[in-house]
Amino acid sequence: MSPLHLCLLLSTVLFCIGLAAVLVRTSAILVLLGVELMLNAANLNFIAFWRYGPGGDDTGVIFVLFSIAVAAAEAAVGLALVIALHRHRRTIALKAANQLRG
Amino acid sequence: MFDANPAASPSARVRKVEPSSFGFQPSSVPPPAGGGGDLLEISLGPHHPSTHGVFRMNVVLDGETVVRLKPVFGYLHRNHEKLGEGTSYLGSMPYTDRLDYLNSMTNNWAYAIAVEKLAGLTVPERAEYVRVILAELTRLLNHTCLAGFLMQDCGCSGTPLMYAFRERERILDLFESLSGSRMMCNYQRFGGCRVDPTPAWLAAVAQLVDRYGPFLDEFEELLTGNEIIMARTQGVGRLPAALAVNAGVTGPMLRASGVGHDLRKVDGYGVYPRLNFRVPVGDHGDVYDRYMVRVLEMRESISLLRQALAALPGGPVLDPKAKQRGLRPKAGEAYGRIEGPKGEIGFYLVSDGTANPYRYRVRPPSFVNLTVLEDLCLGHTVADAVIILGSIDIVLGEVDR
Amino acid sequence: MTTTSVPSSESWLEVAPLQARDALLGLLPESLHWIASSVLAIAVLVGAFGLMFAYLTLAERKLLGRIQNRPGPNRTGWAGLLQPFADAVKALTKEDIVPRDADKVLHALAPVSLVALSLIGLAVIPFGRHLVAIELDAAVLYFFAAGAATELSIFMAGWASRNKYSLLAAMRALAQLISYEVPLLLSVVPVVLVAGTLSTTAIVAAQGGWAAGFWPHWHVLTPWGFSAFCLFMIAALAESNRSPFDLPEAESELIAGHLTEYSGFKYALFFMAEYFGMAALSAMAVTLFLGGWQAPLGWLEVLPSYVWFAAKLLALLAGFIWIRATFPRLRIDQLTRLAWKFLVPMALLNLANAAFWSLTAGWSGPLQAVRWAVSLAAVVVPFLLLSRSLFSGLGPRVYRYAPS
Amino acid sequence: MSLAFLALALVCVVTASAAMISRNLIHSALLLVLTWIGLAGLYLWAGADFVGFSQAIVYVGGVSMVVLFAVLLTRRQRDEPLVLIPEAGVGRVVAGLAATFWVAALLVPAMVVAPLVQRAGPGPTLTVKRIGELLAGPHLVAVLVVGVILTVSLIGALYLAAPVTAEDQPEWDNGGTGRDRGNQEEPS
Repeated sequence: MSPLHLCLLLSTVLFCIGLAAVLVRTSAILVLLGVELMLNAANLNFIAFWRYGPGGDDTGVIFVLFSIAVAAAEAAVGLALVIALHRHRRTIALKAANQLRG
Repeated sequence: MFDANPAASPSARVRKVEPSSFGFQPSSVPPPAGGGGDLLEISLGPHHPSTHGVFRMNVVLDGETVVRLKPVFGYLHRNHEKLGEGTSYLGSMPYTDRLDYLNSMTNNWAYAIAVEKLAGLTVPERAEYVRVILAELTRLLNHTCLAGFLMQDCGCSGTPLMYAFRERERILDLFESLSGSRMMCNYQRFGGCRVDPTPAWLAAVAQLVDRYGPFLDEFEELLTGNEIIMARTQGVGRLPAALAVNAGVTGPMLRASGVGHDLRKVDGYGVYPRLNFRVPVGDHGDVYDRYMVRVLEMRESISLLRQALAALPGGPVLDPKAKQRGLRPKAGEAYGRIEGPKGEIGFYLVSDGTANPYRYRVRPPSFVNLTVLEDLCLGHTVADAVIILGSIDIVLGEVDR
Repeated sequence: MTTTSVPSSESWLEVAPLQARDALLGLLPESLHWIASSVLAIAVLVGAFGLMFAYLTLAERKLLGRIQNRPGPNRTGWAGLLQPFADAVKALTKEDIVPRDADKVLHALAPVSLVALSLIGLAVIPFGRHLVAIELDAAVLYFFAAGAATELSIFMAGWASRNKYSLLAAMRALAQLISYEVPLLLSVVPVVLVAGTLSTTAIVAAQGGWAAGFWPHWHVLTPWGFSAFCLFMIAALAESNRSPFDLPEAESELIAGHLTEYSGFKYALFFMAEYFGMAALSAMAVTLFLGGWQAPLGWLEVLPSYVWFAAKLLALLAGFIWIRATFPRLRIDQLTRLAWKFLVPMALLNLANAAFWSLTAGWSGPLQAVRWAVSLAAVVVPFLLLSRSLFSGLGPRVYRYAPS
Repeated sequence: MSLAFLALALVCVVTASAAMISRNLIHSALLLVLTWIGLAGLYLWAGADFVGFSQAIVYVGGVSMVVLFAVLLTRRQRDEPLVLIPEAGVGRVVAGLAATFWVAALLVPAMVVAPLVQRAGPGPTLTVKRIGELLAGPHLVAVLVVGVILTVSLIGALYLAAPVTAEDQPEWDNGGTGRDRGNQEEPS
């Protein structure tokens, strides 16, 4: 297998691990972490195509930089949500977040 | 058969005290309404580095904020008051050294005053002046140490403490050369003092007094204007005047809260009415005020020492007629108190005409001042609790007795 | 180390380390040179900084002692010079206590990872004209990426100990890192902006030469550079958990915070990491602001460049120790307030200031004076305003005396 | 294709799976930090130094801290021995794993057999200067937009996490100095 295929395979595996966490786990924080992992897997694809792709363009790297910045913001907002959830429901189990009313 | 009520049966009346909690169970404390159960209970002490001895604070924290605080003490309890009832009047004098072991001279004096009142003894003029000199030296010693310890609690890595201890050693050297012991002086006697200070000793005191002002200037230059110290201490641990008075707080702590109560002025014991000094008073009652009031008191003490040294008359230091051993005062009671460095230190004695007091009781300023600890700490962070405790100025020998 | 050819025009002291390296490498076959060169660089760095750590502990105790009117350690060896080794033997032979309920893996991992992470930043510091372990295009970024995980180790130590004091320390360490990483990085950005590069060697090279023959082009000697240097050093104090920001290990509040449950060699490792971190951040400050290995005056270049670097580094470390001896500790809310309400705005304004400075690089003559005045005002005015708001309500007080 | 890649990939996969399986949230977060470090290593291996270091700074230095902080702030009892996650129900586990397996069954074969145009030879080099030029040139608008998004999201996070309502106010914070003691008369 070529390195590009290996990279893509790795990112697929990471993506699936993240997806499984999002679907299976009950803790809001872990679900957020799973989402982060899926984002990371996508970033890895960008880098892999930048490295092994036909070439000539550096947009992939720039995109990853943006993605990292946005992921950081997403983590901040997501965890703020988790803390708000905990404050109102005394738990971070996602089951508790089933009402719109605070 | 006699007790229908099982709760009153002997086995139920002997309640088992859990030594670990001393009846205090923070986990049973209902959590604050909005904060939820996120409380952390920690035990500061008894061998915590900043409890100034074997003192323990059970603190319940919400984040870093103190929500409950329970002082636990008694680790140093030595049965002082009961021992006083089994000992002759003179025999208790060395025990009083061990109360507030920083200030044995003032403890001695307060006890001597109580016995002198009980037995109706008079004190020679020279002894009164010597007592003032020693009491003011003790005040310098105590306040200097306190400032050092307080700054150590604020997180200074030892520098102010070492400066303070350098000066403390000079005063302790003076005490040692006069009484033979650095800290446990056992110097006062009923009706005067044990040894007459020599001119050389008095000259050494004058020298120390002359260099104490510059030392204080240096110390204040290092600390008083420091922004971090101000940020750490201003507005922290406010003690309202009303609470201070109601709780019986005395000494610099009371004066920092704005009440100008000083026994040296109120009672006018010794020769203080003849000396000229002022009583500094704080307006905010916070840790900074307590620190500054003590610094200003030290400056007044320097002036008092100068006046006392200048006015020191000749003559004996001990009433030769005063009986020391086998003193049997007439039946009666007496309460002798002075303004110690930490506050009102008093001794209450009841005599039944025998060689031992019938009742011997100490009014310890450290202990009484400590009772407001929780009120001062609530709502502040755990770091503040440590410096609030430091600013109260306790000595566990006196708290536990 | 990069195998650049040794220039012949320099003094033998300047090139002595390179020649020693080449002589050592000559003993090995050509195919092993790249790995031997790396190993040699690592060995030299660890050896030099290990020895520096040993004597820094002694220097700190001696200096603290002098400031506090006491001699400091003076019993082991001549004037206490063997004290660090006695301490090492003591730490090694002490029992290693792990609490029963501790998270054993994290408890053991924390000190090791802390030491490793605080060391790897040193790889990109140019210690001399030719002495840099790795030449990286993004060296500054690498340095902060390496340092980013140190407080994570402190968190691990505090949390794994399963001790309430340690847990509080772990929380404090996190809050401190989140607050101070921002001004630390922001205070570096102006340098990157003006120098136009992230490479440490290029940043040092940009600070070479003298204006008017005596005023070095060091960044610290410009208004924005001085401001950035001060901000960097304050944030560095906080990052390395040194007084007055030693909140995670506040010994008068949390006993020793995250170190409470550590003993013996693991404790020594924490100690080591503190000094390594302090040295790494100081070395970065020297590189970014104090001209790196550049000599302050032209005729002083007779001394080799690494001597100048060491001198500046030691001066900064002495400053760290002096500050520790003088200042009390901040409270956690004051710590974060200082970061967010003072350091971050100052750093952001300073960034604009640096942009102005680099845009006006062409001004000369009287315009140069205007440039200096504007830049200076852009530092002083916000400083006065922000520090005033920071200390609002605080200040010296006047005391009254009770009427008698 | 090198040993370094395999080692890093192994680190990433093992730590990521362990993180997602672990019942201890702190362990999860710390293991995921290792995954992030491994990914940063992969970026370095691919020659994207700048991205690798950015990944390390942002994830290891920033996101991990926020995650740990959130974990510590959302424990039920501050001195709880472990930060445990409640077990998910069997139905949820089965359904989740089945869905994941389905996605994996779609993706993995596609990734393996996809005919991809590849560049032979050494990878591209990208200097920091070039990245700077790209960000300040063609992607300037995107940089500005991301800046606005970051600011807005941080303000939003602050708003969400800050206690604003009265019921969030802790009980002790009533502006007073604690309990009263006796009658609060002014001393004469």
